[in-house]
Amino acid sequence: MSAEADRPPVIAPGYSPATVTDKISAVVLRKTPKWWFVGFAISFIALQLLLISMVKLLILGVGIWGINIPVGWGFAIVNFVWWIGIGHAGTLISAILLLLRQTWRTSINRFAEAMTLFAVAAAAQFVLFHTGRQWLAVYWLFPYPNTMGVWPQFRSPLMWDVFAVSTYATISAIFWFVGLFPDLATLRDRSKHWFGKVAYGMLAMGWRGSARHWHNYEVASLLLAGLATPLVVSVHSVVSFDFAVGILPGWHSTIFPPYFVAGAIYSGFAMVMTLSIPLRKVFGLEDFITMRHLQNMAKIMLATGLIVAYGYGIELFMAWYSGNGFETYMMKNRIFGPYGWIWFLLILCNILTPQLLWLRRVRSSVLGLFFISIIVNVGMWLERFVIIVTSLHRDFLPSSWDMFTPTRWDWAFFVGSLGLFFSLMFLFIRFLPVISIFEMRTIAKGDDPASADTKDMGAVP
Amino acid sequence: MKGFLSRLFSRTVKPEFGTPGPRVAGGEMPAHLYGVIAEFPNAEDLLHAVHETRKEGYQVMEAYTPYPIEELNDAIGHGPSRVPLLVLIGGVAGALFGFGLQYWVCVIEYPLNIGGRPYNSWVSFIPITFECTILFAGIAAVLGMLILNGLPMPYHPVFSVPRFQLASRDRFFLMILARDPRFRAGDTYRFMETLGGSHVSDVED
Amino acid sequence: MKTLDGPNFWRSLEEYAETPEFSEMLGREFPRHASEWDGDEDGVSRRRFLELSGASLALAGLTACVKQPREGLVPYVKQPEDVVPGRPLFFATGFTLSGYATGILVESNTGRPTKVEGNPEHPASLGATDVFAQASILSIYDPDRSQTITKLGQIRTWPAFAEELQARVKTSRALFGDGFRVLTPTVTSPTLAAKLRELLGVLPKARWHQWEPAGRDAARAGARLAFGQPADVRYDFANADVVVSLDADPFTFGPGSLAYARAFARRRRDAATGGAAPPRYYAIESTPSASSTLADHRIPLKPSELHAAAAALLSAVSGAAVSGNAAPDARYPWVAACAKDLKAHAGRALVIPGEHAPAEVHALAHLLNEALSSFGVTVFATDPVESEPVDQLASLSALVADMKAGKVDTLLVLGGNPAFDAPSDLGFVEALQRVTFRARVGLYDDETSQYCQWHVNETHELEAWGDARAFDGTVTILQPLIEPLYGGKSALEVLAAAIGQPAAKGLDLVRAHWQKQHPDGFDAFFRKSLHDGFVAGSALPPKSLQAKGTVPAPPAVPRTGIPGDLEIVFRPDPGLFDGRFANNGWLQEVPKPLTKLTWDNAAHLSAGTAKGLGVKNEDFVRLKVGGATLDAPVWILPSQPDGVVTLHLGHGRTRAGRVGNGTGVNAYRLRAAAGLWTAAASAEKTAGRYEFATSQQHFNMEGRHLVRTATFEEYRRDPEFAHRVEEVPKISMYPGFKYDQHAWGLSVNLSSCTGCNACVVACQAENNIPTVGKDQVRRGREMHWIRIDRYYEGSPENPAAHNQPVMCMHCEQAPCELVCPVGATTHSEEGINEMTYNRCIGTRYCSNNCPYKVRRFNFLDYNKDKHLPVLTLLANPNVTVRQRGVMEKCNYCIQRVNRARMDAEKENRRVRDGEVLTACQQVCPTEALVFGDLNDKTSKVAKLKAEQLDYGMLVELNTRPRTTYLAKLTNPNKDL
Amino acid sequence: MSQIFNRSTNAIARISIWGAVFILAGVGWAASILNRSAYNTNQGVTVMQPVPFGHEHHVSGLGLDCRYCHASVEKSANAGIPPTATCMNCHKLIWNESPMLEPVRESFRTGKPLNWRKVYDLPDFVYFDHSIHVAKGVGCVSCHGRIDRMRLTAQYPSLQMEWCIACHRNPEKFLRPKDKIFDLAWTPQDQETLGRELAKENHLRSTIALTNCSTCHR
Repeated sequence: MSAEADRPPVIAPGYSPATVTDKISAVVLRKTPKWWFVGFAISFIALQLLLISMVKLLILGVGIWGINIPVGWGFAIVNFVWWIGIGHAGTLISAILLLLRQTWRTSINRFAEAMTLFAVAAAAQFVLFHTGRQWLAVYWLFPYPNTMGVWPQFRSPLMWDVFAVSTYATISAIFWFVGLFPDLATLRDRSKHWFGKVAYGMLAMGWRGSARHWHNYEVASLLLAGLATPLVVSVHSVVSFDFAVGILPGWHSTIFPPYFVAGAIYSGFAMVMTLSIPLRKVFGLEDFITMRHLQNMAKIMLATGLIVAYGYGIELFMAWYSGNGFETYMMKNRIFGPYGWIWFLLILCNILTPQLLWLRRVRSSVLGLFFISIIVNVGMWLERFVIIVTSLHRDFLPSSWDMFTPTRWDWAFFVGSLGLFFSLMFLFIRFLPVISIFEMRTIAKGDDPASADTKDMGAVP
Repeated sequence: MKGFLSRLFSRTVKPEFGTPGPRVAGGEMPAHLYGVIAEFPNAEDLLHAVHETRKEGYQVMEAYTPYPIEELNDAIGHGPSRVPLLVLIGGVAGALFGFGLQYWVCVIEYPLNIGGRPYNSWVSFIPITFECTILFAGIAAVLGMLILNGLPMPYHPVFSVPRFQLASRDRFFLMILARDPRFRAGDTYRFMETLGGSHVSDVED
Repeated sequence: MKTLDGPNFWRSLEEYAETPEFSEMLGREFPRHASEWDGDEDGVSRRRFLELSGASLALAGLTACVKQPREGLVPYVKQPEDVVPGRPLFFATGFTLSGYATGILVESNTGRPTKVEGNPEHPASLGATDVFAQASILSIYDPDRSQTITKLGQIRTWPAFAEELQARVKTSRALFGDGFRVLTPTVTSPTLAAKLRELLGVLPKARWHQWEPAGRDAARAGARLAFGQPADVRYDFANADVVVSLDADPFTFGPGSLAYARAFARRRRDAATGGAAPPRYYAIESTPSASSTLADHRIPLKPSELHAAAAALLSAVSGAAVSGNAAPDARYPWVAACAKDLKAHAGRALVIPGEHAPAEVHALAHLLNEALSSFGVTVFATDPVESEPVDQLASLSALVADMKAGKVDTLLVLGGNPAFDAPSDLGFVEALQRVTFRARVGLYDDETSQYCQWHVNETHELEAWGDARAFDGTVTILQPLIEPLYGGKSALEVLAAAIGQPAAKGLDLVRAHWQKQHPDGFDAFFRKSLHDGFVAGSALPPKSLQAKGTVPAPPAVPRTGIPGDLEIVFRPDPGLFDGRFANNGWLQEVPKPLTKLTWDNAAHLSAGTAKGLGVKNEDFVRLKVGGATLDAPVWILPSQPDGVVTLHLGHGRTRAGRVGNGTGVNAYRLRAAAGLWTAAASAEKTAGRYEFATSQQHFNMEGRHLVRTATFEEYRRDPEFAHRVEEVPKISMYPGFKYDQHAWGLSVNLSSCTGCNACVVACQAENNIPTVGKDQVRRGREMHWIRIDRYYEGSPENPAAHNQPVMCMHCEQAPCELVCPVGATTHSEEGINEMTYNRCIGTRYCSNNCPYKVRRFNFLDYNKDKHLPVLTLLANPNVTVRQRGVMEKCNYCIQRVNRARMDAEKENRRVRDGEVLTACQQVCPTEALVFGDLNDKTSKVAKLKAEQLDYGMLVELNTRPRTTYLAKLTNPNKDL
Repeated sequence: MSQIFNRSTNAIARISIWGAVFILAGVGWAASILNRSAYNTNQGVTVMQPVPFGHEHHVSGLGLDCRYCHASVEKSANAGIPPTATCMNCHKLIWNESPMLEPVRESFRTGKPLNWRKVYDLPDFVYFDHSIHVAKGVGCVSCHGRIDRMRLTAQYPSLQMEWCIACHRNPEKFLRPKDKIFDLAWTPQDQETLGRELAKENHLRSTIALTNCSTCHR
């Protein structure tokens, strides 16, 4: 308990269900602040860039990107994997931490889940747009009885992707919406404006918080959490199969599923950190998203970061141990080849920098955490670039080796997907409670500050 | 099906499924009375009140709380939730659908030699089977929760109670429904006042 | 693959040692930037983009639902008996290059010529063709061909021209034709020659000049020197045990090359299967030739040393005192061994002088052959094949001189393009302008036409009647495949007009000529000749000539006097030849042998020379020859002799057309009369960098066992050598499929492949493969279904080179098929890896997962040009034209397989061996590719795959490829 | 707190949710119907031709053999549209005044071909070969229906891939003796056994082979 004592609380003292409720719902119900418009405008412009790029792509074809033979996949797939990975933190926090009864999750799970949804959206559009004939891919990728009498090819990891990603999107959406029910009811009851009442009222579907409501609700969310946990693991495993099932040196590796999942959680938490730090500032939610949360997340990042490091290590080891000439060359090329500098950058961002998190001083510096989280995001993007591009650009036959050079349209799509993500994010923080109100009530229950911290605050796994 | 339709178009608001059906209520009870409600400051008082009420022999009641309280469901005498059953059914259906689809397509409907792999490459079929299982089960969970909770139900008599909006803030409510066989308009009202709750009021239907 | 300690293969000096240059080169590739937004290389400018952007989204959605308009259906009015709609017809005709004919069969689909095949009966083809013949089909439909007769740019009619021409003839008749000149390229056509002589009969004082930029003056002069009379020689490699080439490129250049390559390759094949002793080939050359990739010894020499070396060889062989000293020349240590070898095989030896080697070297070669008593066995002398064998340089110089002197008032230029390719110091263009009446007959309104008042658009060879001789004199009668697309007249018809028969049709002229030769039974004769594709028995009989005379003095080698000067070597471009094919996209994009450059020529230097000049790949050098200078980008070429710079002719056209204008640099600017093929030059580094588009970026084989080689000795000692390098997994998790019907497979013989690219272009023609342009090649998006990988082995100064054709391997456990989400690529029950274009959504996953990287993707709409109606005519109706966003690859010419199978099934029999020829196999001069049914144990391919030389590439990946290779065997001289 | 919604909204809410499900299902169903409708496939749609040629009259009426006009049906992928000359063989003599046939006579005079409109218009990436189908014992009627009863020619099947592979999967349902190929009226007693025998004797390829992509697509 002594260790417990000097840890910051998950919620600042002096909060009761009433005050919690008012404070969080106020965020939504008060009139829109100036900075929101600025932020939204910027994201929205980036979103327009995405739309323009899509139009250009549909007119001319994927040739506007830097891809070629042998590098058939470039930024599009890099971004796809990156976004999907980021999504994972949301489900993880809301599902796994729920099962582990980590109460500190309550103040971050809501927007983490939202983040998941929007990240999956940003990722999903790449799945469609990276294909050569999007207008056919959009329906040929789904199995339905058609006049051609032909079906998808279920042995392809890309097909698994389609199922995994769409399942993931659906379940996350459901999970998120279910989580919102009671809060929508709260907003319905709080909002002064008739429109607010009606809008939130409809979404709340007449939630009353009766004993039976709560009971079924709890059971359902617990089951959903139970389902989402293996799902979240499976999704990035399937994404990793896109590579692991391939025969390319640098792709064909059994370590991929675990190390992709770890990487996903790693980047996911980094993104949650990146988002929550400014969020708590501008909304003055430091009392709810406390240093405790940031530190716990930092510890998770450190843990998953080490797993990722282990993954890199194993790759290196296997390249040497297998004695397979192709593997060995691939590794040599990855480190000392023309893209070597990216690999070193990756190690710097993903392995070295996060080691700072061992230091309590760094862990308790908001600014420090913020920058590290951003560096990790960059690092994880680089990791996908290294895996995809450097493996492809020099494979078995030297005669077909070539370089990949991104074009401005590659960048446009990347920036655009950021725009899509943040536009949705801004809409979300404006119109929905960024923190789960009813769950906050449970930990703010009892008026005396002491009781706020009495419940098991859970040690970080 | 008929039951479903009647529910669909019923003018009068029934409580959630699973609660005992209407009984022959006392004649002197006004038809438009839905129940009597009382407000409590915290969970402990509410729980105590529920126990009292049950002792008194009331069965058809509802408690409203700002956050879930585990003990409450048993205290109030609702059975265990049927959501898990639905989820199981959904999951099994999903698994069968997922594998069935792939097997049918690859072995029966249009067998093709794909990279020398056998038609029934069941190993490759596992991921999609798994995803389908999760998908169906998840959807079952949510729909089940909604249906069992009788949602959507934007209109409910209890919403007319002025202070009820506090139920989503920090106040706790207990309502005895008029359908309860023990329900007697006047008596029940008075009984409620004895429970230590405040703001006891009739709930008009 | 356990160990990778294979021979040290590499493909360019940058990587030989991973020098800073190399990393720098890769660094260069990095900032490469696309410019779709501005610039038009993807066909959409900023404005157009904005126009389209609105519609596009809707479009994307609707593509699937748009109802196609109902197609029309147009029958004949009176159907020719031999035409069966839906079945192609084949017509025998000829393809001529600098006068000499190759017999070809042209496939015609309902009147559209769509594909050229070799004529198996024809001595110069034997069923094969070269790149140029393959690509000629594209030139017919070239929308840039001149389409009308013009005078000073104004459109005129044929009668108008005919009248004016006849008027010229009438007036000059008064002067017995004085001042009336005709300029033609090399002529072997009997009919055309007869017509010219007829004209000269009418105008006694008129003169007929000839100019062929890649002409054979040296050969003619050499023959005169050796035999004292004009003669041509042809070779028989079937009898040659030792071959020494003196700067020759016998297998990929010159009129007889196809036949020579076939014979040589057969000898090697037989030797490999335990037949006669393998032939040995010494390539002594001033610049690496494609043929030398087959050489057992490559000996780089400066062109100026060629004579001395040849002389030394002669003295070593015959003991004759050469230029004073009989002692073996210390500069050429290899001579002794080589001579010993030659003498040992006297009577079975062969010495070939290069077409571009000086006359004296030709003479020496003849003397050597005489000394080795090769005549009548491996070498045959005949009368000249050309109708009028003249020294063309002299002929052209005379013409220019007369034009300068104002002695010429009428000049008829029949074909050729002298304004572009005449020696730069003659001043042809200036002289030309002093002629009063200048008429040009040509396919294109090109550099020459621009200086002539009259331009008459010429018919393409496949549109006109004519005749020509092959390298052995065999006459082929050329028949048209199609009515002239753009009207036009043949040179023959123009000449006829000149002598008063403006209405004469090519057919009548040709018939008339041959009627004279074969008065009796003419119709039968003519029909047979047309049907066979050649006039039976028209080959020139060998003459017994004595090569005598003393060893000629070495030719004077002019020196610049500048210390450290270079010798420059000119060669016809492997793609554009002398520039005539500049507007042919296929030939522009086909990667040149050895260098793999596309769309460009370069100044080729040896590593040493480059270092001396301080230049790297893609730097510019300023070359000076006499007064002329030219800035050319550098490409370093292994086994290029030090101090020699090689330039390919034919690039740098200014009026070639939309495709050919401004590619590469114009080497003719440096080419003076004194130095047609070699000259002294000086070079210095100049500012600027150039960007080449090579079809292969990285050139180092990294010690992987992709090409496997051994000498015949090693092979005899260890026949299994090709299988000692990797472990082939014998087991599989899966039962696998039985292929009990047909099992198609392909065998590629690395001992025979010269890398001549004929297969690449043949495949392009057969399978409607688009060209993508230089920019797209630079981005690594070339579309060829076959590529010819080239690797070097050994020392960087003078390595051995290997060619390896790579196309889809049709793996039985194909990695590509497994990963396609929509099943667009699947396996047929005959084991063909099918690519179903209309199902493909373009994820490119299959390509990523293909270890051989043989798949090609339509990144953009590369078939835009197919929207030009004229180019739609070119398309093979049996192959789908691929849409943007679709993957494609070699499919073993499935259209041919299906056709053959159906024909067989209609007759209730199995497909016979050799009934299906893939396009690449059919065109291959050296029979390096053999396709067939592996289940038919008697088939050629089955036998080849049973050999110990047969190995599969990357089989350790357990892909079980259907395309396998026969390891390369060489036969080096132990004494060297 | 007061009611936000009227009592009736409960019903509305439920109806709209369940309604949505049914509407989605309905849309999907409608789409599949539309996709297979004549509007999309032109099945049974009569195409107006420059000359109102009637198969009924020429085949049933005059008893012309299919091959008289479609001469290359046994030799080539294309059955062959008759050249104008073929029409004129008869129509020089009969109906040689009929204004209906003026386009034919004009074509014959001017040498300008008749411009018929395609009735069976397969996509360009489908490579159908008449000769092999005829050789294997697939009768005209299987794809062209009772064309001898069509006044004006219409497309008999849907020509959608599902229709093609239906036959490629079990051809024996459609095979007929060589001499009955062009006999549109003929119907077999026992297609089952007959089909199996013919399949054997005509060396039909396996179902797998017949449903390989490259059988029709290249």
